[in-house]
Amino acid sequence: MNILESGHGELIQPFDLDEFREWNRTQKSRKLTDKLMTEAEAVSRFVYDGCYIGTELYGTVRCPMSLAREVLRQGRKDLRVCGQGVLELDLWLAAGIVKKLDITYIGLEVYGTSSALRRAVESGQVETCVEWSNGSISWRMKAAAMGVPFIPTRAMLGTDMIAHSAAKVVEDPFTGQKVALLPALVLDVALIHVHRADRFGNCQIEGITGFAAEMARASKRLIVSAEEIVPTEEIRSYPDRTIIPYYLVDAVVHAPFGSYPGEMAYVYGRDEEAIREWVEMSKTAEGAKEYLDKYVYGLKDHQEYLSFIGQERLNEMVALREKRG
Amino acid sequence: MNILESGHGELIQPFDLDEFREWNRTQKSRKLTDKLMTEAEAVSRFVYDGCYIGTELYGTVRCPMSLAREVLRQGRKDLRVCGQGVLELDLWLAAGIVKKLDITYIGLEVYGTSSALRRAVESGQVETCVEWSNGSISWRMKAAAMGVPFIPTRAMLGTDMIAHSAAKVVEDPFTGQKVALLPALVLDVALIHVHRADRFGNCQIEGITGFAAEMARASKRLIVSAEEIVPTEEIRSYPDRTIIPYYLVDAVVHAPFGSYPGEMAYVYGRDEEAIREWVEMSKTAEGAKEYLDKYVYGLKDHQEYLSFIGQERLNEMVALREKRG
Amino acid sequence: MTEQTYSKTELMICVAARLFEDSSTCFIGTGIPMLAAMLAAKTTASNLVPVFEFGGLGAILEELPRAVGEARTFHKGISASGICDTMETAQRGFIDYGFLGGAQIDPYGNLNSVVIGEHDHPKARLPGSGGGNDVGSLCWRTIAIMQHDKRRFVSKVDFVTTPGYLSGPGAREAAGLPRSSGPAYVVSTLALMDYDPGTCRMRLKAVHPGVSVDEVLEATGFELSVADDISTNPPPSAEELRLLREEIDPEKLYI
Amino acid sequence: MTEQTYSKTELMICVAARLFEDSSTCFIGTGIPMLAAMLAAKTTASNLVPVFEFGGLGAILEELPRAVGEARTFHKGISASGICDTMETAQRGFIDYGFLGGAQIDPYGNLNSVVIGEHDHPKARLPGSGGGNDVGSLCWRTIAIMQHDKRRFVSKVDFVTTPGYLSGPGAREAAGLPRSSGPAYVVSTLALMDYDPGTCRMRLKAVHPGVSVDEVLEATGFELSVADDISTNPPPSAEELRLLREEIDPEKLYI
Repeated sequence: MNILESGHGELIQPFDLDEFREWNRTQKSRKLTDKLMTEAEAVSRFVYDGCYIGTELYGTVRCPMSLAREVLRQGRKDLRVCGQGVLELDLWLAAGIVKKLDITYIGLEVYGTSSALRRAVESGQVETCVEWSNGSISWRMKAAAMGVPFIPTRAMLGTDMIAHSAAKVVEDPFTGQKVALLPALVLDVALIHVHRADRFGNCQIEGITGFAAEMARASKRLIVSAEEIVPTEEIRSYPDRTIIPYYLVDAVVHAPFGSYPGEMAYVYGRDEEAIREWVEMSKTAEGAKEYLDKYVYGLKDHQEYLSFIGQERLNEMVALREKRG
Repeated sequence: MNILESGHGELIQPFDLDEFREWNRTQKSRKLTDKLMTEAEAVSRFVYDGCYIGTELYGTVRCPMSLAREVLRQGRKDLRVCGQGVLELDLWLAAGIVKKLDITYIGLEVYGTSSALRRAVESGQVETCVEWSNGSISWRMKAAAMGVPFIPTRAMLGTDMIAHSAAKVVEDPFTGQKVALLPALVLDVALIHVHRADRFGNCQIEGITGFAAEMARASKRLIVSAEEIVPTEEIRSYPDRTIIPYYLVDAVVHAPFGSYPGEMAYVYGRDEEAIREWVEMSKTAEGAKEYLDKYVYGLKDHQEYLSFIGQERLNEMVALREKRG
Repeated sequence: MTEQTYSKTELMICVAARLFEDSSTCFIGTGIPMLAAMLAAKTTASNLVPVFEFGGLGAILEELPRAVGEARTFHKGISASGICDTMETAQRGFIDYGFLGGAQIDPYGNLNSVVIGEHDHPKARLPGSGGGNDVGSLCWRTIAIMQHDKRRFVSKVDFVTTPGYLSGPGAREAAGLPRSSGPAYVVSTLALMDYDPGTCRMRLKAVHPGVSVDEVLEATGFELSVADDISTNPPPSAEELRLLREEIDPEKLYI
Repeated sequence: MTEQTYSKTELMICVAARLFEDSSTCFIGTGIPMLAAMLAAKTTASNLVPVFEFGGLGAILEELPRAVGEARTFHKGISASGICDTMETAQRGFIDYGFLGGAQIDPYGNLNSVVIGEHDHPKARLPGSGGGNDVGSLCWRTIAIMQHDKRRFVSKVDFVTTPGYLSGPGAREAAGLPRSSGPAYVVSTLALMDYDPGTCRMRLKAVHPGVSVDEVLEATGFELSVADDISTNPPPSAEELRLLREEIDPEKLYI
């Protein structure tokens, strides 16, 4: 099982599984303790300058937007960030707080490429872009979630992705098949928004689960925001719906409309007009700054943000929600 | 990434991922076709002499007992079988239809070791026992389910398990950590019992899911039995509850009390007395034969089996079921 | 019957929609593929099984999804799981077609969506692979949808993000990519291309109505062979246009 | 207060139960560990988090589970997932203790549950590893529960199914097993043993009431050192016995 090729992209978050085990043994309590706190408390306690951070799912879908805005408000910087992003990572890039990227996709989907990404990377403000596919980055988290150093895949092979990643190509010792090995990704901090959680951090999600299960298990610190805080009895009645058990969670934030202007399946739809506002304003650095001042820095917390948006507009989004059967 | 150690256990089900892909492309229809059939039809169409077969979960918990009995009735033989078993594999071993085992655990749990296993292995009737842990065999299915040739683990290391398995020990090329590589396991046939399915094979399970998701995805043929057949609209109202999508499924069998004398979470409890009857009778080859004649060969199908058990007894088991909240 | 006018985009959607095989599983990305899939589902491929990256499979497409994770991607769906399950389903050989885009494509169907220029000092930073590399690696066949001009149809892409046939026959297998997989078609604003099975190079198969073969060759930055049986794509039918305008994209997000 | 009589099994359960640390995650196998966990949860470890192999975590143990997958293992539980999730949770370092059994144990705590005799021509075929190897490999500390006699406490097990300290200090780490993990205790029908941190060999820590040190040494097939602070395990209290007999195993499956 010789190494046939090694990517020369930086492994911007090196890992040590025994150290991760030790962390999980000593830093993650098995006690059911009340972890309910505000965005401000959670971010101030667990997000730090230079940390390796990730968000799930992404900007227009079940994304922890209230936490993403709080990270900006508290002036965190030099972040090393993984993954795909629409809106949330765009805001961070526009604000200049991202130093390194394990990038898969940052763009505006329907509305095309991201001007904020272009400015941040082309100016050299983002120092490094290491390339992965959406599948690969998820599998890297899955490897960490499984407690193993790597996962093989048949993606990435034969392309320039391998060279600009930190993957390695080897021959499978069982069949001789060439496969790419993806190194485990252990995040310092993860931000995940869910439908409901109890005060201890037990979480349920409706609809697609993206990579919430994997990211929650691959992170040293996990801040969960939830549309609704429920009694633990509700969790215990449906233990088969728990996607994130409490012992993985460090902070629980009650954030109704936490994914706005994105959507939350079965709760509210996305605000197309609000998304377009960012698309337009982010085309220039000045416009992006103006947007950030208006929607982030100028508002002291999520409560004030929601008041600024207004209940009427939020109600319109509720009317647009997906309905069961 | 040199191979440090290679198990000399037989890889009793060699695999080729491209061949598995080709199978999944050509032999598994994407059409929503009615797959509802009886145990007899399903077993006669998809289970064959010498096939590599597995069951999920296990004899006393959500196990496809009506299918396991039908495999016996149809006289299938020389089976190569994986995994853990209580009752179901015990019946097969007692009947002498198992030729090779990827064994993890075969025993009677509370009631101790399995006499049927001892007789079958010590007499040489079972030709080969390749050793795996419960975790390892599940990860082997998970590898196949992921479409990759192997999965690493930190289990199995340092013990005689490696030598008597088909695993390999290598050095992780990222950290130098020693890990065991578990080869993917692609089953010829899998039998899984679920709470509900539609006619096309979309399945939901309540409570723990054991290794149903992994096994369903790791098998060339999948026979599902279900307590209840539901309209597809119910599936489509809760797509987030689908654990096995229809395209993985070849046959859907309506089998109320399909797990009896084992339990089905939230539907019925297990029949302790019925389990004890097997424990006692299986202590001798003669007793086991008598049991098989009485409960398997002497009854023509699952319907007749249930009549023989009697509604009253089944109702008692329903009363014992786990209840939500 | 009078002839209707239509846009290049509408035509491209119709040509792409007609490529969907009924009762096949199709990995659908954001944008044109979503419109094409909806049109196909309402016309020639009513049993199409749409698959979306973050977990939606078998949705009934009543309203146009605008993102690969939104609830419309699992509306009345068969299953709503996660990205690992979806990508592994593709890796196991269960996804028949994948729809792709990119900033550049080369004669072997390799796509670039990472950078224009040098990777570490790019002239233009593009969004990145997203699911593109996974789709191009793991689905059985891929269909690329592209604007047709010399800047996009190039002899060598600046960065191979998504594998086409790489350097030609046998190259995918040699790299470890799944056997018998690879690009099937390119639908552009000018024409429909397939690949020569002998050389794995792109080949002009059918021009759009009103477009000449020379126009296509002129807009292509590499030598494009021409199929013997080259034809002209039928224009959008009245019904196709009605569906697109009234049912699929009434808000005119794309058309 | 009159002294109550109790069985060897009841005593073993009580001694094991007292080892449970409150607010720890414990991987519980079938049998005695289930009774011990329930007793601990009702006495000194009310915040114990039981983990069962096939997916149950954090159950409230109101009725004795008889199998590691039955509904009682996730009754009012925190989560009900699957075996991969459980084993991976252990592999990530989230499971503090694991309870184990076996047919043979050696001085380093290695356990055999595969065969007596030669693997390919066994004198006795045992059930196999089950989750045993995973628990012994991946949990932080393990506690073995054993009948105490010379056939079971042997200098060399016929087959190393579940790793203890393997051949001694450093051997687990050298084999690739997780750092700082390994056996903590053995609870037998005669005594409680721990391991000498210097040699990783089993050491007699406390005898059961009415059992002499010599009796234990005599029943052990290898040289067993004796801890300096050797003590006697307190007998089951009246409350422990009441809980065991009335609440935990009223059907007398085990006691």
